[in-house]
Amino acid sequence: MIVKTLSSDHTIGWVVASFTTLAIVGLFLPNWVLNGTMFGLARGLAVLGLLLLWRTGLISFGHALYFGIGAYAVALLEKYTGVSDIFLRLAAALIAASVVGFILGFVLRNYRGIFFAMLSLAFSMVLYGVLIKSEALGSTDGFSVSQTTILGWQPETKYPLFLMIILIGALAAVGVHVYFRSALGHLTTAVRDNEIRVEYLGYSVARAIHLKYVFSAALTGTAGGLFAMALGQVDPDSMVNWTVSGELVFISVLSGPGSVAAPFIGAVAFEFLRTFAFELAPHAWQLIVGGTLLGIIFFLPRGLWSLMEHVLMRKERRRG
Amino acid sequence: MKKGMLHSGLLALALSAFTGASMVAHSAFADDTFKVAVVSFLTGPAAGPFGEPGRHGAELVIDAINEGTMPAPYDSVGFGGVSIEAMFVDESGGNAKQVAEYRNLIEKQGVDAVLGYISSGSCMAIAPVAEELQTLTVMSVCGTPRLFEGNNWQYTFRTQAHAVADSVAAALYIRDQLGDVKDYTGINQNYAWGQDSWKFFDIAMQKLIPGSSGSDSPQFPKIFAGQYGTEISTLLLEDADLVHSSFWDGDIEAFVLQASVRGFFDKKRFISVAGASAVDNLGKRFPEGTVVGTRGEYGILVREQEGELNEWFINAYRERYGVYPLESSYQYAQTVLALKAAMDKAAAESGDTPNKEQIIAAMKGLEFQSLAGNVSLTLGDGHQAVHPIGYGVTAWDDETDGPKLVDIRIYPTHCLLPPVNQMSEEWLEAAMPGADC
Amino acid sequence: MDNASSILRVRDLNKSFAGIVAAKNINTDIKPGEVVGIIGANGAGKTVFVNMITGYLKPSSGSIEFAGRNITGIEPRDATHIGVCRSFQISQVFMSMTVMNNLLVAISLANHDTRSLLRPLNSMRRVRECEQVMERYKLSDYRDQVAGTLAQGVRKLLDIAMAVVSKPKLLLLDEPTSGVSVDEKFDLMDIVVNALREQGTAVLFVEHDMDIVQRYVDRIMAFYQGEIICDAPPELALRDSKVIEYVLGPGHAIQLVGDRLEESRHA
Amino acid sequence: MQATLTLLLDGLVYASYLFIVSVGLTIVFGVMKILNVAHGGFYAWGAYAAAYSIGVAAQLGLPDWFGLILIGVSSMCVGLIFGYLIERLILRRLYQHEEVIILLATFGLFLVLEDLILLVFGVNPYFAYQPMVYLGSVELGGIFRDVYSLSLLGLACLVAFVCWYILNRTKWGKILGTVIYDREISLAIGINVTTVYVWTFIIGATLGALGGAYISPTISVAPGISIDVIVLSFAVVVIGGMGSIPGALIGAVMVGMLRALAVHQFPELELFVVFAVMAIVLMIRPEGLFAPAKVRRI
Repeated sequence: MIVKTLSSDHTIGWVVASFTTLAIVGLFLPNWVLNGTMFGLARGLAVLGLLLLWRTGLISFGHALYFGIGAYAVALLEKYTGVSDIFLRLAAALIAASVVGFILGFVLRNYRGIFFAMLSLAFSMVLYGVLIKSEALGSTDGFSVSQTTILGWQPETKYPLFLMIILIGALAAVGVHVYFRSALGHLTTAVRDNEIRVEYLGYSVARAIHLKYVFSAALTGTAGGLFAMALGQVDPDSMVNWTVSGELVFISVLSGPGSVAAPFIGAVAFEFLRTFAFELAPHAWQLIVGGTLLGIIFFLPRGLWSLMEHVLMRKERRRG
Repeated sequence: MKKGMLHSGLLALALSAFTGASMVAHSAFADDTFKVAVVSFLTGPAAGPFGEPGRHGAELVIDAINEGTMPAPYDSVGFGGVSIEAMFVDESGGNAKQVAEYRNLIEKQGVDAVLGYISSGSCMAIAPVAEELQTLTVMSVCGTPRLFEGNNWQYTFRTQAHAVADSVAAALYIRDQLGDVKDYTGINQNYAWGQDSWKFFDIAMQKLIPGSSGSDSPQFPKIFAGQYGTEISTLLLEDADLVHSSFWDGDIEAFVLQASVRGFFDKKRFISVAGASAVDNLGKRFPEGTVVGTRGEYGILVREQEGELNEWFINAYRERYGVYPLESSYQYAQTVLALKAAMDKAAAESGDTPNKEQIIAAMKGLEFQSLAGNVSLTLGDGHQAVHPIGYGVTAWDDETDGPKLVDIRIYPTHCLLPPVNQMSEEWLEAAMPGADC
Repeated sequence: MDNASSILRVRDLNKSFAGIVAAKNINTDIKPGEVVGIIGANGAGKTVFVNMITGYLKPSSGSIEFAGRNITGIEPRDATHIGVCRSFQISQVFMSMTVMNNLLVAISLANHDTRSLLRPLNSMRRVRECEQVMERYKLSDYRDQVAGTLAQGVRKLLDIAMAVVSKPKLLLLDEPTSGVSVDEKFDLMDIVVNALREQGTAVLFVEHDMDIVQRYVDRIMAFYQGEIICDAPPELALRDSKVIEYVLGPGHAIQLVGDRLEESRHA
Repeated sequence: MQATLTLLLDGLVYASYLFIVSVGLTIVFGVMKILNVAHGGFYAWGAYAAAYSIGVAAQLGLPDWFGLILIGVSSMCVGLIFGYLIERLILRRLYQHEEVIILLATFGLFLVLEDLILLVFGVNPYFAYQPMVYLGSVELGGIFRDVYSLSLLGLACLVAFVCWYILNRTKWGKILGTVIYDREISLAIGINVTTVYVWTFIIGATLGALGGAYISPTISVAPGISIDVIVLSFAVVVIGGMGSIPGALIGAVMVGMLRALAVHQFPELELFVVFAVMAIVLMIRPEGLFAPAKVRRI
């Protein structure tokens, strides 16, 4: 029954097929594109975490907290135990972020709107304050992260890591998609629309939000871990500062809430937009990025994905 | 499923749409140029005092060598027969961004070597990536000794002595020139450079001036914090007469401005190990009587020093940029000269345009003449430079209506740095055996 | 009244906000399947009473018993679990979702089974159940319309339909016809009351329109300043002097339409 | 005793600075319900405009005290120009959106303002020490204090008093009070809410710019100075209660004193305490310590 539903679902079909395509294309990509794509996809995974909350009407202005926890979990694991295995690294990132998300969830689940945004910001800045001033945690410099090994094997190229990232991205996308389709997932929208009704239908809004918050933290934490592995470096200003949270929110707005694939497309687009903007106009790339953000808010409130929807819809219509 | 495949194509296309265009745009470079990226702070608080002068220093010397207009021994045209095409890259934005940018430089822009880096944080972050990508990377300014201590990099070099040297030189200068110093404290930035600098200075003081004692609570504000009112108060409240600081970039300038209004420099003796740029940038606002050093024979320290290369550099620099070259101008120029020396040597040995391995082999253990003194790469298995370091006291020169350093003392290499194969901290703790200055 | 046969028992219920009394010594019993109207001027304490029963407000003192169990100060969602549901004065539906999805969410939550929540929302079983509800509440025509675009009357129906999919034993309707046009009012109430009587659900509803009240209820509770001033069948209640003075307004002529009442009871 | 006095003064000076920087933020939030990230951009622009004009004045040989006037003038110019343009061209079209979307739009504006600085003023730092040097220093509690920093205390008091006076003693204040209480009602009784919004935003922007302009003589004015300022002022405003001027005052004093205490006693806690207090206050009183009472509609 479940298999049947899954196979009849187009989105899952695309995700699986396009990630397979990407895996093949990845073999022929030059290194810098592979790197950019890895950074983009890892950030996309973090944005997928934000999307989960956004569907409930919550925008976290402090998700760099989990991105940073994931990244630092990988770096600290190596520093203090020497472990560089990809599975252990991922587990560390996932568990660390989930545990923190679970604890903070008890508080944050009671907040909405701007207060949710601000309290998330406060929590992430607490971590930032700790990292910046603590020599044992690398202070402003952070740490280098050595190349990732896979069950004791040290790959020659970045391709295995790339494969891992797209695999995890695909799994997360399918997982989140199935979740959105489930009754529980629809509760997400229901909670955003009307909390009172959800309570009167007999479901705890606080629990629904808490659950989602932990999932979101786990996804973003994993993303941070993958990002650190792809980059080979962690530091507070590029992982935990409020500007990073802002960037993640920016990518979610750029992508739009329409589909689980949108964050990945948006994030990869952002990665290359930034690379080129930075090359062409090193003193004006923030201007380009900020202007894009304003443009999206004004003209494409449902993000880049709405362009995609538009194309798809027209095609359907022509066919039908 | 057919439809699924179709859409997947669309999606993959969207994801790699950016690929095609950019791959066409960046094709291979001609054989007779050697592409070099020069990284320094082009924006942010460190751009004015360090990044821009550094960039100018590199630019000036690269152009002169490409044209063959430099004095001997660098008067041959080009680097081992090839000319260098330089691109200048911004160092600001944090370590993670630097690492990403570095990968871009190698894998996208196809540069052959990367020069520069000012912040110790950048250097520590870049070295492992340089190793991974097997790219010749020559550091110019950064000062943390950890770069080569405990690491065995093959592709990374540093044409510049590290923080141990200027800390020891500072302590030597204090012993020799300031006489009876008992207590001292410090204000340093809260990252590798600031923490190391204070630590080494503290140990060196203990060993060189027995009976002196460092503060229990030196200040470590965040880099680029900008406002130091509270920190200045705490320093003023401490009993110590001497204040050590490894502030550089905009922080030293802000600190000096804020502190001098509060009479800080009348009450305390201040020693700045990396703030020489501020002496020029602040002019009359920089207090006289401050002990200032440059990590090497650079900038204001050697402004009056004779020598063909030095005089050429000062004049050419002033002509082109309208100001005196600063410490970082010398440091970046020095890196370019090291590259020139290594590439010439490699070309002479191979009789042809040298390849990467040959250049690296030639640079290992290289000894070369810099603008105002000699440098040799002896530490870190031939990757880490050593050279003399000097300090002086600031004064105003009415003749030139500019700042100058007086009571200059330059200490020789063997007094400043551990011998090969000894870790800096061990050497310091062992009271610097072999340093007979 | 016989205690054993009443589904809701309210005893000495009081509520005050910062010194202002909103409910005072409320005592009442509701029998299974009974339809009771609550009337009163604005601010008389009707909604406060409803909110206390469904757990939105905690009473200052007194007790509420439902089916023999003390539910004083219960959480709204727990009230829902044991069979006390409500609709709202302003329709509380999921505005951005279709009618179908509104009901599907309500149905998927109705059986309080976590595992079923993980299945796709539009599973066959749920869709079938949903179609039946839409049939009963005459919502089938609006199946794929987004709730935010519905006419007030339809939205009200949806609101009520969502409240009853879990087959509650007691349903509280807070002004079911407010904001609904005059033409639609009776149709709406016909649909709702008929469906509920079929299920045997006891109904407690707040209403301003006396035509509606007298046509559908078995009993009227009239509120004034937080107190019940009259609790009687409609024929008596609407002639009560206190009710006329404090609720209907002096000089308000009431015409009882007995036959309509009969009609709805036997429908 | 000396140490305590120093700590107190350090804390108060920093608190004054924080208050001036964040009071504009809280006013804009109170009236317009906008949490304005671009406030940091106004701060940076104020600093640059002041530093630049003071530099020009010094080159022209104008006396040092003239810089103090330029600080006021340049922050007003920045506030007027950017405040007006941004409200008029951007924010006005967004009022129907959610708070968080407007927050994002101001984040976009912040990025744009940051780079405009680079394009207009270049990357090199500016120094505008003349006003600070002009005012000299004074000995307090055994150590020297620069009069300029102490004057921040006076400026903060002045700003606080003017805000209080306008809100409580003028017709303008009553109008503002009504708009803060309920936008719909104000429209209904004939208040020109559009004008109120424009002026509120201009005043908020001017105060942000004033913060930057006033601090510019003591720092090296360089790109990126506003990144830390904006979160610090968020912390101040959130602690005090968003939209409350007395709240901003209390928040600023709390953060200022805590930071001073940390720097003096536990330097490694400096940044941590500020945000920890922000988080704790939000957890205990989500609306902040002095939030204006809100009506809960059900």
